[in-house]
Amino acid sequence: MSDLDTFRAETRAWLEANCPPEMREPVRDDQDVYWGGRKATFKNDAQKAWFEACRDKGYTVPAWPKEYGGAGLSPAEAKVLREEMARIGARPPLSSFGIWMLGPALLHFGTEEQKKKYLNEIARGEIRWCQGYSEPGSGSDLVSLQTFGEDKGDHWVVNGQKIWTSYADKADWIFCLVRTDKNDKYRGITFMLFDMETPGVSTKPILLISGNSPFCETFFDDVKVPKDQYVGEINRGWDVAKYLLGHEREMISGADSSERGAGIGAMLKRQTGELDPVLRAELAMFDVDALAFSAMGEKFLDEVKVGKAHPAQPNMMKYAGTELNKRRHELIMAAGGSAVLEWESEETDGGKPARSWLRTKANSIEGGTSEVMLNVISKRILELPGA
Amino acid sequence: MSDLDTFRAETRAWLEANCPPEMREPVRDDQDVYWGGRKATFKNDAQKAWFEACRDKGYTVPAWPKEYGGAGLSPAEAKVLREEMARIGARPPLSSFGIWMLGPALLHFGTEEQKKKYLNEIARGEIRWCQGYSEPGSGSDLVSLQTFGEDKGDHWVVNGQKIWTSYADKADWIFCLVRTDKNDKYRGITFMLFDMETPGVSTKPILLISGNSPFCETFFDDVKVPKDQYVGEINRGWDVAKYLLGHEREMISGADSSERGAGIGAMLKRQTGELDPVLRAELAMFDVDALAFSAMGEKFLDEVKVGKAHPAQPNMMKYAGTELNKRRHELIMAAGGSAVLEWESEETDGGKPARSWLRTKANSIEGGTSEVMLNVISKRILELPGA
Amino acid sequence: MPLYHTDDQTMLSDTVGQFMAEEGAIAKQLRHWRDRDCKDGFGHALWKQFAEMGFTGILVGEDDGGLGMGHVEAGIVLEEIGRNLTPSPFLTSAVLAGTALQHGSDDLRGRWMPGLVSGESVFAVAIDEGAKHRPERIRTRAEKSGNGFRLSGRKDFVVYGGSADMIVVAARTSGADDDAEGITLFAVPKDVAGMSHDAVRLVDSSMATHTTFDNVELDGDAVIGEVDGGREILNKVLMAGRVGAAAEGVGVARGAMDMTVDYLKQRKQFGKLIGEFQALQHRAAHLYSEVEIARAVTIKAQQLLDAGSEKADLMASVAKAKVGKAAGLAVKEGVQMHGGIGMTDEYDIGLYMKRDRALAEFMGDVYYHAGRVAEMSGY
Amino acid sequence: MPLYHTDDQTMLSDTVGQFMAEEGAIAKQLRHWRDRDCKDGFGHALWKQFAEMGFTGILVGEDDGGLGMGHVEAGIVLEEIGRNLTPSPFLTSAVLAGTALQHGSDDLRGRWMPGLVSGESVFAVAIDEGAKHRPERIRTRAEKSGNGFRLSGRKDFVVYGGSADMIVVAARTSGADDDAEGITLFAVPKDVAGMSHDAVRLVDSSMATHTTFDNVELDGDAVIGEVDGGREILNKVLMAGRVGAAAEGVGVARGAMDMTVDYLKQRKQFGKLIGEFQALQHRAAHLYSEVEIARAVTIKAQQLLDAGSEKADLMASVAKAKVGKAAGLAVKEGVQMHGGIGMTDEYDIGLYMKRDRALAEFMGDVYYHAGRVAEMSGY
Repeated sequence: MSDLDTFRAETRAWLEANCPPEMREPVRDDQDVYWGGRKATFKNDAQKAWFEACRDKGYTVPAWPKEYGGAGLSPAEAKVLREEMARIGARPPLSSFGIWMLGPALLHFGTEEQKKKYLNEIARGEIRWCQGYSEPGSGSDLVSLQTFGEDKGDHWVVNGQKIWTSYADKADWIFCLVRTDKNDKYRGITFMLFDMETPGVSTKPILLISGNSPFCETFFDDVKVPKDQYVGEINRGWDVAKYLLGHEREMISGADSSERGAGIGAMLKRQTGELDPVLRAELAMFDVDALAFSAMGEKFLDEVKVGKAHPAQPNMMKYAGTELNKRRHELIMAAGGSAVLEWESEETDGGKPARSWLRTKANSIEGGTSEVMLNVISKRILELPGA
Repeated sequence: MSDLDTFRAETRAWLEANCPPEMREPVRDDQDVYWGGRKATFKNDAQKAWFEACRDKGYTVPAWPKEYGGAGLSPAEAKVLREEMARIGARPPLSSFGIWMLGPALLHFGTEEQKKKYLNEIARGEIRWCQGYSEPGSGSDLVSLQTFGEDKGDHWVVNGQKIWTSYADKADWIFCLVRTDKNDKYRGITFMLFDMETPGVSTKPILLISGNSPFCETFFDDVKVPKDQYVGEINRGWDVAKYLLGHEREMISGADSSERGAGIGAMLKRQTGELDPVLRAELAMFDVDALAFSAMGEKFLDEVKVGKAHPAQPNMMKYAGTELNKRRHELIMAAGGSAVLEWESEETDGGKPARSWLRTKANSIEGGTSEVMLNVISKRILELPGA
Repeated sequence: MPLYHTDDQTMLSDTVGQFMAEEGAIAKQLRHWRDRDCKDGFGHALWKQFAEMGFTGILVGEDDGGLGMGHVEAGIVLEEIGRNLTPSPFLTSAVLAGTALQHGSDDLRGRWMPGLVSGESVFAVAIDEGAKHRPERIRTRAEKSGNGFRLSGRKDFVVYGGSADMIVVAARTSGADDDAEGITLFAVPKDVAGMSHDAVRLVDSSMATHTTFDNVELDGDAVIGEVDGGREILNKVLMAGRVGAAAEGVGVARGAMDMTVDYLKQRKQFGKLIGEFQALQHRAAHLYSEVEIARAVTIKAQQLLDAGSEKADLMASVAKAKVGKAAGLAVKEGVQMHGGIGMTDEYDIGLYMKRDRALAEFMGDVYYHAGRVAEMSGY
Repeated sequence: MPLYHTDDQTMLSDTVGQFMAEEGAIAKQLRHWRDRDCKDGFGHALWKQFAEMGFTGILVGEDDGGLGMGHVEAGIVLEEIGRNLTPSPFLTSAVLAGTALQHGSDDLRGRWMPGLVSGESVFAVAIDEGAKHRPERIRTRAEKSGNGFRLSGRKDFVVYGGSADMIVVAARTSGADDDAEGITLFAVPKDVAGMSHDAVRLVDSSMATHTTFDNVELDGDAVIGEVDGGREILNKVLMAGRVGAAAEGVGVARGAMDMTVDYLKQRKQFGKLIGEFQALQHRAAHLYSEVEIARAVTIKAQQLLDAGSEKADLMASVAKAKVGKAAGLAVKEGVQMHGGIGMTDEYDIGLYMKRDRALAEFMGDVYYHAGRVAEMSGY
């Protein structure tokens, strides 16, 4: 038996012993997953037990080194763990932007001290993080951000406003892009970290056209940030941000390409009975695109695994996937007719189809607009000249 | 009886007496219409008789003043004549770029002497003109033209190359944009007129992807042009060109919007029997666009008549009409299947459907590309900033 | 008739435009009633103002106290309603039910028209059964009962049904579900026993009902036109509704487009106004072209309808389908070009998207009407 | 299996790519034979070179002298054929007829496979009847006659039928026109009495025939597989043909796209490279995305076919349809972005448009396959 086989057997036994049956049910909403943080509560005992077992084993962040709260698994072992968890339908023991975003940035850019402190806090679910990138005046043009940190010797005084800070109202700390040099657009941004309880920080949730959302506006009014709370170098925060953006797009583009790649004609026929013949044709044309995209998703992930994918390919995946998903929901609305127009009725579970449809409109905006994706494809893949 | 009623009655009688029955048959190809010029021959006696009757009456260019070879009709009278000719299906007695393009330019910019000479020659079908605008290096960016006329005191020496000069191989004279000042892009072009038999002028027909075409490449090799053969002012030929381009787009956009606005689903069903259900749906979606565009064409012409149309609206008509026409022919090819792929067979009349399909691809290029049309709409109608 | 507005129509358009921009503005009407969770989904006071302006009776004959104008004029009102997203029962009452009532007896018109003209009454129409518009199939049945009828069945997507003083109901008085003939239209007052509403708020904040008729007893004089002869009237109601919804859709499209083009001239990114980016310019120009075409065919359909042309039916479907495409494009491009801010409830562009969705569905969507165009064309 | 080429496949792709760019280049093959009005529409010498390179027998089993590779490898050859617009009977002979012959008896394979592998023989398939691909309906009939059959009917769009030494003909040996069963495939040699060709040149300069069978007498050993059992083989032939045509289409799309992107980097207008215009950049980037997706699903379909998966049929239709869309877009954008020069016969981009048109039609177009996807999905 190879080491990996042994590992698989052990993992299977460990999961059997430690993953409660309730934690093997599909995730239906946000609360079904533990997000950690100072204010966190467990939805039930099973969630607590599952989280604590994983935390103690280092399985909240299995591939991180042990000294930072992980299990130090090799890529092959991590894959086995993922497979075994998928096999029994185990829920993630802990979700957070700390795991997906700040963690990778710290692992790449952080000092030893930072890694020890922050990564352990993330891994143990003690601190919940949010991300402060976008500002009202800087959407696609992220680097034009205006939130300013004035240098006061041993600390900065930060003033400005962030937008689209997901769960800012629930987070303990923020990682945040702050301008620290007004004379250099790219080399004048610092990647700061600070406590959301610092005086001067306030948040306000954003109501979307689809209804309530995790997004907030976040305001900084003379917020004092100690001079040692940054990642990378001072004025070089853009390097960290770029690294994370690439990471994020790869995740977004890979994540649900399989869901996006499913045909919908058959489902809609079942749901709605008869299909109008012209709509049927539209669905058929959509399904061709959707099934083809699912193959693309598979190919992309296969290529990423072995480093064959063009580094800018995630932009293409994000563009095509999000545009497809918007079209999918347009067709779902068309097939559903007046029934799915309902906004607050029980029959539609509080307007779920309509709210999902509207929510998809953000797909091609958040995480880089379709226009930015097309710019990147034309520049980095097709190598077209000019801006 | 009003004057106009009298005029209608007289016109009807005159047409009855002078338009031979053969000249009331639909025009099937280029040769069915007389194009005039030094090398012209008549296809048959009826064509000759009809042309000469109209020429003598001033009806080759009915709205031009009598002293320039026209009949001096008022707009209302000209409309009556058009209506009466349409009623009996009378062919145009004479076609030429002189009538459509140079004529309007001369009427607007020409000297009295030029009008007398050139307009009469055009009206009488004595001189056939061609147009020298585009060059290989200046397509959409017409004003970047390089053909240069060197000032030699009493004449220019012209060198350069034109492309897309329709019927250059059959024309007697050319009206031509020539750079006469290399230091001023817009105010360094002169609208010249010269004889195609001048030494140094040569032409070469262009083979298109759809087959033979009226287009030529035209070369100027030390062509001497007398210093008095220009329209407007020296170095101000761009004003004349712009005037004519507007005129041309209005013509193109208005001309066959009714043909372009016809549905094709019913015709293709008759021609091909069964329709594939998905193709049927595509045809239905096309017919919606086509029938809607026919209303737009009607509205546009109605508005042009009373000066209500936005001056840049012809660009929108050209854009929408040509894109629609390309789609029309894609669908005709799809419905026709392998039968219409035939390129030289008798069954397809020498590949007519395929050649027409390919020919439509030029619709959105010639007379201003779709891209240029969209630029103009965004700038002049939507008033969007920048280039 | 030339395909542009006459001087009188242009004047009407200016008047309506100014009125609607002031009184029917988004903040004053749509957001106001929405944020108060108004169960009507519109303001009765505005409906009264519509009456004062003469809008309510715009299609009503002069003998019945209306202005006796045509669908071009009604379309002018609807385009401004669309542009301002003004919630009102104009389309259901003045256009749809009003068209049906025109075919009613003197008594019936005498009973209902004054309320419509004065803005006292609100009407609805109950045609759809099921989630998609398929008026070829009518299952709701009205059986003869004494001098009158007994009505049973269920209707869906009855817009403003819960607020209506009277609902025009298309029911089957003979024949099978899919028969063309055997349809009768009834003017059903709100207080009849056996009629019940399940009211729902729709995505655009308008209100609609699922309305159930459980042995509803109706007098014979509730019949609009002839018994079993309702299909022809229904077709006229449908044409009026389709052309009307198209006109409102044109307004939605133009409103969304104008707002978006304005935004392109204000928003800066990468040191430029985003309207300077050629990719957005071309998309905006294409959108302009689509909206212009949709507007042209809508006016064409209005004129044909007013002229009683037999081409009106075809062109009504072309207009509804084309507007469905163009307005759909306008709101999608609108939200996308606004970027993140366009996703927030605070900005109006999302409201255009919501209204477009409901309007696209009302009286048949683009697929339904494209299919009709094919059928009417013989393929 | 990962959805990218293995090292061996990448090597093959390099070899084929280099060979085709040299020997199969547009000037050397397509234009050469076209301008000479060649009645074959391709060069026999190149076909021999294909044999020397092993391409002709790429799908032929090793027992029959071939390489015994799969559809991924055949697709690699086809993609390079598409990219270079190389006219050859590879698709009809090696892929379509070759797939049919794999199901033939030892005798039949012994008779035809050596010629295919050596490049001595050219094959065609006769499936379509009428202008559109509808293989569900087969009207051509083969009646039992002595020990053999008597074949009568007409086939259309028989690509390279006039040059073929043998044509695989799908005929009905029992049942009604639309029956799934009752089909038999025959290997019909070129010299049989009663077979006549009406040869036509197609838009892409390839040759095809309308082929008429007038009481053609065939031996029993012309049957491929079982009598009445041809539908299953035909389906395999169709799958191979669809996936093969998709692969060639991917090559056409990539060839047209590369040529166009190059042009965007060279052509100047308004003082800029036209590739600097954002509207064109975005369209090019969108095109790239479509072509990448089309290529991915084509490789997926090839792998499923090689694995004998029951999903291969669905994915073959998805691939053919998706490639139809993407390649259609590539050639349209290609011609438009080239501007006037793209309309001239002198430039190659128009040749891509012509080839795409013929290929889109071959083995079913995007509409046919989208419809199949719907049917196979159960709607």
